[in-house]
Amino acid sequence: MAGSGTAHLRDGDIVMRVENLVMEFPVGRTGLKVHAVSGISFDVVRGETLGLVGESGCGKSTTGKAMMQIPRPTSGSIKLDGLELTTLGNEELRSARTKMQMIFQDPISSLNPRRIVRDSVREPLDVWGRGSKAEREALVDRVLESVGIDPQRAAESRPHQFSGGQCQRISIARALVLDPTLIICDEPVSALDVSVQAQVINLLEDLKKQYGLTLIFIAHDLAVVKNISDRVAVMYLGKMCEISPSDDLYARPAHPYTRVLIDSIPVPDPSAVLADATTIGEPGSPVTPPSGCRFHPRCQFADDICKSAEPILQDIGNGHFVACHHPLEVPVSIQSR
Amino acid sequence: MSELQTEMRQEHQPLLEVTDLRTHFRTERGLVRAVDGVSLTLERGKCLGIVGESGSGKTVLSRSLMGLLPSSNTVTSGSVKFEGKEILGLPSKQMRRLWGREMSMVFQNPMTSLNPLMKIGQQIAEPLNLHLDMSRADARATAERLLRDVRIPEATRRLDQYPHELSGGMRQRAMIAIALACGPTLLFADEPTTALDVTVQAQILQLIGEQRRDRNMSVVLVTHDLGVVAGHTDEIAVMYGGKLVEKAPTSVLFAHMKMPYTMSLMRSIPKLEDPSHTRLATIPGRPPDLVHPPKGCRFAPRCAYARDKCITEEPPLRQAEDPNHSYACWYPVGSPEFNQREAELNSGAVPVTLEAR
Amino acid sequence: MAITLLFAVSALTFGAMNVLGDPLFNILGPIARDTSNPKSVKLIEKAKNDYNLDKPLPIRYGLWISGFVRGDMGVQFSTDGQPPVTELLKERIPRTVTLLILGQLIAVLVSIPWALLSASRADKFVDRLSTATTFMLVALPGFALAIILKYLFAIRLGWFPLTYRALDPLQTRLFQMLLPGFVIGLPAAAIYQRLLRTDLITTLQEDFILMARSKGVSKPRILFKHALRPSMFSFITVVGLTTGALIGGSIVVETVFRIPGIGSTLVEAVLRHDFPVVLAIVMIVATAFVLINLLIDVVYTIIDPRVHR
Amino acid sequence: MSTQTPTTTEAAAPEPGEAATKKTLGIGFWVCIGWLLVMVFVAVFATRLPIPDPKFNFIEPGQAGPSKGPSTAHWFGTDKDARDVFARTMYGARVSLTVGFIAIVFGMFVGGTLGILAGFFRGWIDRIFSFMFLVLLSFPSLVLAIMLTALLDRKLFTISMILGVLAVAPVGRLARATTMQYAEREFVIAARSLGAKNKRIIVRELLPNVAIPMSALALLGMAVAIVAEGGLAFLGLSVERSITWGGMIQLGSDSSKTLQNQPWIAFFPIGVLFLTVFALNFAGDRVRTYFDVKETSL
Repeated sequence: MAGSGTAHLRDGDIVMRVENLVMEFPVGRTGLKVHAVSGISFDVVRGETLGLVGESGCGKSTTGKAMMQIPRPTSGSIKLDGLELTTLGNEELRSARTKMQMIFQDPISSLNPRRIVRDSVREPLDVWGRGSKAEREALVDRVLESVGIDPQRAAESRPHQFSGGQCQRISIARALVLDPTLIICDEPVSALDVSVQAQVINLLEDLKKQYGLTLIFIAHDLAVVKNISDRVAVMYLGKMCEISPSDDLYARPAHPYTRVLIDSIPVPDPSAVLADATTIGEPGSPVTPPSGCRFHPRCQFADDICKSAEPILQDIGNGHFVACHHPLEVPVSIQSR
Repeated sequence: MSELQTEMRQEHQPLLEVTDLRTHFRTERGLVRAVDGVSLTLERGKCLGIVGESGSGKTVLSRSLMGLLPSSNTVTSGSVKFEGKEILGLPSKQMRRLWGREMSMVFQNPMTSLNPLMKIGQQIAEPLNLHLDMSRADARATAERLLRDVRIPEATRRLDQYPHELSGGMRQRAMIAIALACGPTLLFADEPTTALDVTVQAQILQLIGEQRRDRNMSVVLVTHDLGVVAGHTDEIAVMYGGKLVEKAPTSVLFAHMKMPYTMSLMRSIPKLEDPSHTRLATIPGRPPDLVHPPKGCRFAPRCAYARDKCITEEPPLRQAEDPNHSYACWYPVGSPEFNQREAELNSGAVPVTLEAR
Repeated sequence: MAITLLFAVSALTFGAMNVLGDPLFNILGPIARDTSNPKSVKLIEKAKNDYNLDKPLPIRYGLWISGFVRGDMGVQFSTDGQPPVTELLKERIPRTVTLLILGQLIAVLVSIPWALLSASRADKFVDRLSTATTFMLVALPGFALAIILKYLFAIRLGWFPLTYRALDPLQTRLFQMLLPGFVIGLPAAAIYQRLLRTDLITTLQEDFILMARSKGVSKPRILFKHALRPSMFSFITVVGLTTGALIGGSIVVETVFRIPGIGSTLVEAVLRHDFPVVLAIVMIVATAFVLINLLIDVVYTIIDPRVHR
Repeated sequence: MSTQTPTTTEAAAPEPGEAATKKTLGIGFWVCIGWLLVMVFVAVFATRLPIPDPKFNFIEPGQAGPSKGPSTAHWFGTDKDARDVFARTMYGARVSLTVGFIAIVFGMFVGGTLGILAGFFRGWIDRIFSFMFLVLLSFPSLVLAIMLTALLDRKLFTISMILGVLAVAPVGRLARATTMQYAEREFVIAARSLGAKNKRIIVRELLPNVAIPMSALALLGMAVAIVAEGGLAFLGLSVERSITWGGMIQLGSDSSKTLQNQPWIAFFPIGVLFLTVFALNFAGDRVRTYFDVKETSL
C-alpha cells in the first residue's frame, strides 16, 4: 500500500479533485523534511461525503488544510469545481475559498475568545459585504437556528459561555453563512462526548441535505467515518492505502492496514472476540518513511517486493481500489445489507 | 486456627470496599458535588470498568479512592476500605506507604505524565528505591526486566532514554512499567488509551489485561468508551452527574441494560456493522451542573422516558433480577412505563425534544 | 549570529557617537568652534590627524574596531589621554565584575529556597507575605534601596563600612562590597522568586507530579527531584536577561557607595563627554551581555535533554 | 492561586457558562488607582494648589543652618537650600509622570505594532524586526539610556523618547509572542478561509486578543520608565533645570553626613516614588491576573 496512482479518479460532477498532492515541511534547521503527504489523489462528487481516515501522523489533517491552500502545497493539483487552486493569485484565492469552508477539531480554539459569538458568525458576510444589514442579521438568525443555537443568546455571549458541542455548532454556522459548496470537517467530533458526538453527526447529515453540501470528513475513528461517509479513503504515512464505497470497505477490507484498523476498534459487545493486538506495532516516522510500501514494517504479509516497490492503486471492483502487492483475499459471500 | 481463619477472611474480603463516598470541591461558584454517594466493591484479581462522559465524576472517583486529590478545597466523606482497612482521610504520609506499592495509577496522557527531564530507567527505579529499598544496580536490573514485561523492545537502551525519545505507545508502556514496579495489588487506569491511536489502544488494553492475570492484580479501568470496557472488564459501573447509576457484571450489563442513560449512550455510538448513514440516537442537552444538580433523577431533564416522578424524586439504587446488577431508575428499560413511552416515541405520537436546549 | 549581533551593536554605538555628537568639540572644547583663530585651526588639524577624524566614518569605524578587538581602546579625550582607556578599564572592570557576581550569587541563593518555600505553601500565609515582600522590593528603585540600606546598616547600625576603599586588603574590600551586593541582589532575588514560584506552581499541577505522588514519592523529594528542574527554564533565561539590569543597577550602586568600577566611570565619562571611554564601556558591557545569553543557551542544552544541538 | 483548583478539568468545569463567577479586581487595585489619580491631579494642578513655591528659600532670620526637619509649616522639612521638600516632591511628579506616560505610549505603539506584524507575517519581516529587538536588548537599558542622554539634549521630550525607545524591544517581543500564540489558533485559519484579508485578521481577530493582556504591561512599563527616569535624574542625567524625584534624592544623599543628619531630604521623595511605582506594579499585576483567569476559564 501506501501507494500512489490515480486510477480511482472519476469523471462526472466533481466538486473537489486532488491529484498527486505532496506536502513537505522542513524540520527546524536540521535539513530534514517531514513527508506529511506524499502524492495522494482523490475526488469528491457533488453531494457526496468522503471520509478520510488514518492514525495520527498519516497526513489527513495536512491534506484537509492543503485543500484550503493553508499552506500552499509543495506540489500537485487541487481543483475546486474545475478551478485549479494551486496557481491562483492571492486575491482570486480569497474569493475561491469562500466556496469551501472548514470546521476544526477544537471547538473552543475555533472561535475568537474575545468576540461575541454572533459577530463571529456574521463575520464572513461583513467581509464580503453581502446583502444589507437587515438581510445579514436575518440570515445569521436563520443559520443559527438551523444548527440549534438560540440567536438571542449568541448575541450576548462569548465562546466560553457555551459547551464544546455548542461551540462546534457555532463553528458550523459560521461555515454555512457564505453558502459554500464544500465543507471540510477536520476531526469535528473527536473532542466531544459520545452523546454530543451523535448530535453533531446528525446535524451535519441534516445540514448536508438542507444546504446541498458536499462534505470531506476527516477523522481517526473508523466507525464514525463509516457512519457519515459515502466513500472512505484510508491513509497511512502520507500515502493512500485504500479507497472504496463506505459499506464495501468494511465488508471486504482488502488492505492489511485497513484490516488492522477495523480489528482494533473496541466493540461495545463483551462477547466479541478480541484480535491479538501484540503484533501490530506502531506507525513509522514521516521524517524517514520506509521504502517501498510504507506499511511494510508493520505488515504480516510483507515480502521483498513490498520493501522495494511502491504499490499502485488498483481496481478490485465495485469502485473499490487498493494499493497493495498482496491484497487480502475477499470472502465471496458478502452479506446483503 | 487463627492463621487459617485470617487467610479465609482475606479470601472473602473484597480488596476494595467503598461506601457512600462523597467528594465535593469548594469553588467560587459553590460546592461542586463531583462524586455524590458512590458505593461499590472490587474483588481481588478482577477488573472494574467505570464508564461515564466528561463531568460524570469518574476521574474524581478514581482519584478519591486513591487519595490523590489536593486536600485544601476538597471535602470527602464516606468510607473507602482497602484490604479491610479504612484509608479515606488518611494523611498523605501514611498513604505514601500504599501509593506505588499497594496501589498505583496509570494516567491518560503519557507525554505529560512522565517527567520530561528524567530518564525512563530512573523513573522506574524511583519507587523500587523508595519502597523496596533496592540498591541502584538491583533497581536498574528490575527496571530492565519490567520494560521487557511490558514488551518494550531494546529494553537496556531505553533505560537511558528520555520520554520524548519514545513513541506514544511506548511511553504508555513505560508508564505501566512504573505503575507495576512494586507489584501493586490494585491498579487504577484513568483513560489509559484516550490519547493513543486505535491500533496502539488495542495493544495497551491487551497488555493491561495480561499483566492483571499474571500478577493476580485488580484493575479499575476508567474510560468514556463503552467499547473499551466491553472487552476488558469483569464488571462495569456507569456514572452520571457524580452518581453511580448502574452497576453489573459486564455480560449482564450489555445483555440487560436497565438505565435509559446506559441504553442511550450505547445507541449513540456509531457501529461498524450498521450500514453508513444509519441515524444515530442522541441524548439532548448536556450533563447537569454539579453545583446545582437537578432535584430528582439527575438524568431526567435529558431522558426521553422521564415522567413527573423522575423530576421530583431521586431514584435509589435498586437490585435487578441478577443479584449483582443494580440500577437507579424509576422506569427502567423493560418496565411497562418504559415500553409504553418507547412505543409512543417510535410511532411519533410524542414529539422527541431533541438537540440543544 | 552572536558575531552579527555584536557587529550591529558596535556599528550602531560607534555611529551614534560620531553622528549624534561632535567628537572634535568633545576633544577640544570651545576651541573646535573657533575656526577664525589660526592657533585653534592648527590645534584642530592636529586633533583631526591624531584621532583620525579626517577619515570617512566607515574607515574610522574599521580602525576603531580593529583596535578594540586587539585590546586597544584608544585614549581618553579628557585628562590628556592618560591613562589609556584600556589601562583605566583594566583597573576598574574587576571591581564591577566582583560586585555583579556577588549580587547574582545573593539573588540566586536567596530566591531558590524562597520560591520553593512559597510554592509548597501556595496561597498560605507565608506565601502571601513573601509575595507582598517581593512587590515592595521590585517597586523600590535601586538607588532608593541603596540609600535605605546604607542609612540603616551603615549609618544607623554601623555594621558595614560606608564606602569602598581601593587600597584596602582583599577581604576588607570584599566585605565592603557585601552591602552593595545586597542592594543589587535583593531586587533581583524578588524577581527570580516570583518567576520561579509561578513556574513551580504550574509544574506542581502537571500530570507527572501526580504520577510521582501516586508512586509514593515524598513531598520534599517531589519538590526537589521532580518539580525544580522543569521549572528552571524561564528562571535561567531571566537570570541571563537580568544581568543587563544588574549592570545598570551597579552604575547607581557604585555611585552611592563610591566604588570606582565601570559604572561610575561611565557616568563620569558621560558628564565629561569622553567618547572613547563611553564607547569602550558600552561595547564591553554589550559584548558581555551577548556572551552571557550565549552561555544561557548552553546551560539550556545541559538541563533540558529535549533541546538538540 | 492555583494549586487548590481540582486537577481534573471535568470536576472544575461542569458548567462553564452562565453561572461563572464574576472576578473582581479587588480593593487593593482601586486604592492603587486612587493614589495614581491623586499624583496625576497634583502633577497637573501643582501651580494652582495651595502649596509653597518649590524654588523659594525659606531662610528664617536668626536660625543656624538652612535645612530643617518636618514641621507644620514644611510638612516634609526643608532641604539644604531651605526649599520646601513637600512642594518639590509634588512638583517632581510632573517630570516623572510625563516621562513615564510618553515613554510607554511610544513604546507600546511602536513595539506593539512591530511585534504584531512580526508575529503575524513571520518570514523576513519577523527576522528583521526580531534582530532589531535583539540589538536593542543587547544594551543594558540604563547603559543605553545614559549613552543617549550623553549624545542628545536633556529636554523633557528627549528623555521621554529615549526611555520610549528602550521600551520598544521588550514590548515588541511580548506582542510578537502573543500574536504567534493566537495566530496558530483555528479561529484565525477560519477567518482566513472565509476570505478575510490580513488587515482584517490583524485588527479584528488578533488585536483584541493581544491588546488586552498588553494593557497590563502598560502599567508595569510605566513603572519601569519612572524608575529609569529616577535613576537618570539621580545620576544627574535627566531633564535639566527641573525638579525631579531622582535629583532630590541625590541631593539628600550626596554625602553620608547629609543622609545621617537630614534623612528627610532623601526619604520623603523616596517614599512618594516608591508608592507610585508600587501602585503601578500592583495595579498592573491585578489587571494581568484578572485577564488570565478569564482566559483559563475558556
